[in-house]
Amino acid sequence: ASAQSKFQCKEGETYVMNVMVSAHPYWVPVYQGFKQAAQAMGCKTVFSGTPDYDITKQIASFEQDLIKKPAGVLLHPMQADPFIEPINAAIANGTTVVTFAADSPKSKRVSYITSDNLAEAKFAAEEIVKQVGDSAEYAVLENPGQSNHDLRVTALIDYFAKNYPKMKLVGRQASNQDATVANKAVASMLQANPNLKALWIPEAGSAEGAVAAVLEAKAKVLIMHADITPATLEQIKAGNIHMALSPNQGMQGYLGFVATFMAAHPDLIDPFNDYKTSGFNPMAIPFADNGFAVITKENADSFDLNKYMEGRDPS
Amino acid sequence: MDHPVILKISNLSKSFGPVRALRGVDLELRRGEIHAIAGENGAGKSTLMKVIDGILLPDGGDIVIDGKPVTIASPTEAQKLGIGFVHQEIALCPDVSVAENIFMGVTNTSKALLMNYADLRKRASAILRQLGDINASALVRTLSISQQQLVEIAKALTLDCRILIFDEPTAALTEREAKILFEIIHRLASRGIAIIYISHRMAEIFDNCDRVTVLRDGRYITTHDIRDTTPEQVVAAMVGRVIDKLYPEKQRADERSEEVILDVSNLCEATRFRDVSFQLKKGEILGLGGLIGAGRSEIVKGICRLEGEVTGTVALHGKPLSLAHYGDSIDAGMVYLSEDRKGDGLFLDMSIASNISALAVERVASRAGLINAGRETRQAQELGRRLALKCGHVNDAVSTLSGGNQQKVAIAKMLSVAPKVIFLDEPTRGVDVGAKAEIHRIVRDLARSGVGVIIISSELPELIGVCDRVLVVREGRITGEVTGDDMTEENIMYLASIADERPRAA
Amino acid sequence: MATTSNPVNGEAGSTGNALGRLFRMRETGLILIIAVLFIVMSFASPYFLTWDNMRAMAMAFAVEGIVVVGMTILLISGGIDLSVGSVTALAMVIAGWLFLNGLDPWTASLVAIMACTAIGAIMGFFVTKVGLHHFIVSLAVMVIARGLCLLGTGGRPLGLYTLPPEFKFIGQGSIGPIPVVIVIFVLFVVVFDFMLRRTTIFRKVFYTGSNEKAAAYSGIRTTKVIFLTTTLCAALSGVAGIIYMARFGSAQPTFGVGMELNVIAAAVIGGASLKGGSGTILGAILGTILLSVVSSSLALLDVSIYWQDIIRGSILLTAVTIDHYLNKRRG
Amino acid sequence: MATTSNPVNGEAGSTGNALGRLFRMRETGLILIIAVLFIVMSFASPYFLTWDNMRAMAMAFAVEGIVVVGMTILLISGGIDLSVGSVTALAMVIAGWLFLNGLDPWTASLVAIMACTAIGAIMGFFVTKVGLHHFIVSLAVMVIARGLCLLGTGGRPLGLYTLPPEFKFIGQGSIGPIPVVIVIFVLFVVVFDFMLRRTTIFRKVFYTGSNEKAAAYSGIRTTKVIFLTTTLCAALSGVAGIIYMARFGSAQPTFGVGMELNVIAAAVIGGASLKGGSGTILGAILGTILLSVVSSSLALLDVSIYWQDIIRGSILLTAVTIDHYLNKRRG
Ligand SMILES: Nc1ncnc2c1ncn2[C@@H]1O[C@H](COP(=O)(O)OP(=O)(O)OP(=O)(O)O)[C@@H](O)[C@H]1O
Ligand SMILES: Nc1ncnc2c1ncn2[C@@H]1O[C@H](COP(=O)(O)OP(=O)(O)OP(=O)(O)O)[C@@H](O)[C@H]1O
Ligand SMILES: [Mg+2]
Ligand SMILES: [Mg+2]
Repeated sequence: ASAQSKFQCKEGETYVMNVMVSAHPYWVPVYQGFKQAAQAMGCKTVFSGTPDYDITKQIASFEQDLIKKPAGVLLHPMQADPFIEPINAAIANGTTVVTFAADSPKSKRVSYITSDNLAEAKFAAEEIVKQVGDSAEYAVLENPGQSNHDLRVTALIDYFAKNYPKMKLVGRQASNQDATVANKAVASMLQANPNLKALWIPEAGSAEGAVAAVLEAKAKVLIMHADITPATLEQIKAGNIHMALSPNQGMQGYLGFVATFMAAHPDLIDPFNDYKTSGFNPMAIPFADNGFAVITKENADSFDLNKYMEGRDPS
Repeated sequence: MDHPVILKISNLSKSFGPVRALRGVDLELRRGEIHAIAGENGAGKSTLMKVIDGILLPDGGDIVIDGKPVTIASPTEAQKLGIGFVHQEIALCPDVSVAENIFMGVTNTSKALLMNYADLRKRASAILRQLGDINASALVRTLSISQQQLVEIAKALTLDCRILIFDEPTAALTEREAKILFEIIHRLASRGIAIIYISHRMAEIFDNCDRVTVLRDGRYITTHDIRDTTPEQVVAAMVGRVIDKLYPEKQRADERSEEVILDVSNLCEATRFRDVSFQLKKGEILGLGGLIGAGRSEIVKGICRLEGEVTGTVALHGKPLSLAHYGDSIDAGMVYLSEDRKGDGLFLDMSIASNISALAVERVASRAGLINAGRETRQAQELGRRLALKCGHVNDAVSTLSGGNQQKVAIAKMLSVAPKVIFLDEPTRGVDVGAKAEIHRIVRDLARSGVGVIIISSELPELIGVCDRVLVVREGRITGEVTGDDMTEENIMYLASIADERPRAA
Repeated sequence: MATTSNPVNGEAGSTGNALGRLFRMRETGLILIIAVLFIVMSFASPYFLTWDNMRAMAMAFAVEGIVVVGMTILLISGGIDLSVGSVTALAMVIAGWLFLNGLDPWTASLVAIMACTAIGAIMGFFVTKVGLHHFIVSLAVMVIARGLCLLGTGGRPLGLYTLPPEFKFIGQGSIGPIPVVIVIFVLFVVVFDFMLRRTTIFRKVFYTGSNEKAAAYSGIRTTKVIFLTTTLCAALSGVAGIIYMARFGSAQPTFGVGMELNVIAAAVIGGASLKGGSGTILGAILGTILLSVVSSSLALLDVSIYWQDIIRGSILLTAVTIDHYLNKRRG
Repeated sequence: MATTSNPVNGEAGSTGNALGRLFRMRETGLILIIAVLFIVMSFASPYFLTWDNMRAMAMAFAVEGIVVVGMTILLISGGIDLSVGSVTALAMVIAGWLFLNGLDPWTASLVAIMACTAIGAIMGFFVTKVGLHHFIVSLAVMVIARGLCLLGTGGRPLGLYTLPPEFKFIGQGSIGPIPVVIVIFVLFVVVFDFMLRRTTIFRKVFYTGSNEKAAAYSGIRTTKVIFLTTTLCAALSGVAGIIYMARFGSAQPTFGVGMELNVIAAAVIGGASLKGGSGTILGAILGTILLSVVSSSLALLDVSIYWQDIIRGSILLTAVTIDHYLNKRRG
């Protein structure tokens, strides 16, 4: 064993990635990154979670993962506080937990990997000003209750209020990631605000409906959104959507795996601190930013998820 | 000798929108009497009873019980006042056992926290034993309509009441059950309970009741001691004219034909009947008699493929039929009038007109399949007139009609298709004397015009009065046949109930 | 002398003039409520009564309206279908997948609609032959169809930007000033409303839903009727899916989640009974319009999203209460 | 004659012995199906029949089970409630908000449950006094309650980490090896199952649901019964919300979206009729267990998520079909 790298799994050492709404395409490239890192290190992976938007079910699936005693779990906790006890129990029983894209800060999870929603919002705000000037009307869609989406929206509004006070927020509608709802909401917004210049949408599903509404109304509105789907990608190529900001999902998964592996192998480090007496995990990374990509007409071809997944195993 | 008055109603009125169901009705009920209420369909009898039971609130008038004026706002209050009610329309909970149905009212007012099922079943069985053969644990859903009627009666008998209302309780019963019921009623009356008895069967009224009150068009007409009046007088008071002939003339000898319309042979069904064979001749009206549950309805439904897996042959006008479904039977010209008009005869929430056309909507439609509303309305009006249907407008819902008028709608539906053979299962259930005579006349006309008519009736006088020949069914088999002067109640009852199946000596 | 009460007469109904008849119609209450809403809104927002806004509002309910047609007919026959959202999505996914794999979009759409029809037939089979309840069968199918959507796409929306313009025309084109989607919608509504009111076949749907046993005792093959209405509803969901696909230029496996409640609500507001036997297409469409106009208006007025649901629910409750009183007779 | 008596409705055919009675019970089919599922699963996964897995599975349905109890009673009385998910969330939000504003958690919870009860009473009012249908009233309330949740929290979950341990004990503690949540759940089930089978008050619920008119003729105040079952269902949703809050240590405004379908499905699988008049708590809970065990099993077996829905739906359909044949008589 001495010849082998210590960054290797033992026979059967398994890592789980647990998410909610598990069929959502967002997880697909994340899990690819997770798997790529795992394969490089000879580890087994499992994709788990619940297909539903239901915290009870996610906790049940998380607890069922633990029964199989995996080395670690990379977890996207649907809500922060409900996961405190389950995460702490997991760690007490020898399964380490790292969170990604959503956190449970009061739990003992070892690390948290995410993209910086504030940075995304700031970038989007600057880009909007660059395109439509600093005294235009803009509107947002949102999904109340989903923290990362909330953050992307509120941060942008706050940023404008502080730095570009002449930017005027004229519409704020909930679309709940539903293309039809977004379509209806934007259609009405456009009627009420003929001078609307820009639209910021915190995810891609709503953007699909929004762009259809803008085209149907033959309006000239700058659309920016976060995340990416094949449909919005094509709208970017066609110039109907100006730009999308997509978290580096691959890095999120890759980094997530590495952080989980490290957290499961704290013996690999002997740092200069009090971990031995205080008992915390010396491999902890309080916060790691996986960065985001800016998708425009020019680079759109590299963001086709269907093309990317050709020949890859989704599970 | 007159007993004290227990209930006195004066000048009572009640309207349903434009329909004035009761207009100034008076009624006086004495302790221990059996008081009949007579009146045509839609005269307001059931409405009056519903007012007494607190189901409907009157628009005006006074109700006095034991000398004290009262307002009865709900069935619960009626119960508290000692009023029990056997409804014309069977109202039972199908998903609940017979025993629980019987004691529903008792359970409702009971102070006990827990149900005592064993006790309920025991007490229910005791009551049911008087009435007939019904399992107290069975779900009501599994009972036949006549059994359900008995459960309704049993239900009223459990109440500790001083006034007991029977709204056409015998409409779904055979003579035998009716006789048992009357024994019970007399017993109750002798204990001082006042009984209100509604029926369209004059014989019952005159055999059992003490007084009779007649209503017509929501108005009070008269009250008589039974001893001082005759059925003819009562009927005349009801309809405002004299009905001379209750039954139409029977088939004359010269009308007899050997032409067979319907030939049924060796019809069998797994559990309900076997070896049923008979012929229906042109021009005759054939009756099927028997006790409750004998299987008459089943046989007839089997013939036109409404229920069950039947074997055997059915030939219409000499041509054997191969029917897969009741729809085929209708197409072939055989139609069945159900004994359960509410359950499987009518679409209560739909209009009278669309009920009448339901058997063959195509008849009121263009060749392209488009319904012609005018034709549908006209058809309903014509048939309604023929049957003396009393209704507001043929586009009103059937649920707004009185019981007897609903029955007329069901019959109109049968007539709408101009059938070749018509099976009438309890055709005049709940129909008033005048309309009944009218229906009998129509049936006879149908037979004369070559339509095959088979009537099932639990009312023996009707069977005898209308039919030319009666087949008696017992336990799923035809046990005998009576014609001509042999058609007596005694003979039919004998065939319907004898233990052994010796053929009757002619 | 025999009877002083109204004789049987049919003339009374047809004596009234057209206006009188309108007032007796079940749908009048809803029309009034929607009219009031329109008047209020046109004072509240200068943009409300513009052609563009009307068009946008109509576009918002047109495609779902086709599903509402199918659901209303199914409800009248006594059934219900929770799977409409999933089946709509499945139609998109099947057609999209076939198109991306080289089939021409028209054939692909036809196959997709046929597949949805087959799903409806399977549901019909379980309801009529096996004897299960519509609710539970369509719930299972809702889950299965959603699973098929995920399986067919790997959970990822299919981008169908390359759909030919003739095909996109269905969802995005206009005939004169009127969007094709709305033309199709109106066509479906008019045809089915007429058929439901006038044809013998659809009359049997009412009989079956009103009293299944009595319908059987009238020689109607009720199981066949229910089988057909179940199938029709799924087929119309399929049609809606194809139109959505043409409109959005993509196939979304998660499309239409929760659509069933909206669609059923529209039909019920419009007078359809969950017990079967009553309902009209016109009423159901008015229900759809009511729900949609309320949502659009809240968005147009930019009401805070935290208040929108509260206001929307309250208006819904108020509207059905008022409508109920206007139709008091039908208790 | 005609003794196909079914002891569903309390009136247990106590003539037979205990075993015979078990075989005639409505629930036997479901028990058998669940047993088969357990056997298959314990071969398929070594982890299935472990204490930890049983505990995790039970925790997944226990609290929802309390809502199922309320829904079943409401269904028996002939009603339905689509708002249970929103009302559950609202209970969390109200109690959480009051707690964060200084009220002690017990009082806060009581107020929240009372608020939910009041919402139930309002629904009951609209149904019994105004005469609207349960479906549409509860749909409107579902939307309004969700709106109130958003308004009360600004759309963000309330962190209630500071809830005192005695309170959290309800949701997170154990009595011996058994979680308190499960103890509470079993208590509710046993008590309500007994009451529904045996008490005179709850028998009136069956009578009302089976034939409202017949019940009214027997002097039962059916509107009162329906009012009470409507209120009870909302109150139990409130109780569930409080337990969830104690369990999760947070109040989530978006909690319970779509819960209604799950809950109704469980009751229907367990034999409750959407037409009213029949159903048992035991059956409904078995329905919940069935749905939950299937979901949990798929997760445990690491079945591909793209297949999970398909398998889940198919098992559901198969299970109800088998159960139906085992109970053939009830058509
Ligand atoms: N709910 C109702 N709505 C409208 N009209 C009604 C309603 N109930 C009864 N009526 C009308 O009131 C009148 C009296 O009806 P009722 O049922 O009292 O007659 P009845 O004397 O009992 O007749 P039958 O012998 O046929 O039972 C009829 O014209 C009937 O159509
Ligand atoms: N739905 C059913 N399920 C089980 N048994 C039934 C059902 N319907 C009828 N039966 C039984 O079939 C037998 C014959 O029924 P039915 O009552 O129709 O006979 P009938 O001769 O027409 O008598 P009735 O005078 O009651 O019409 C009875 O034993 C009855 O209990
Ligand atoms: Mg009457
Ligand atoms: Mg019979």
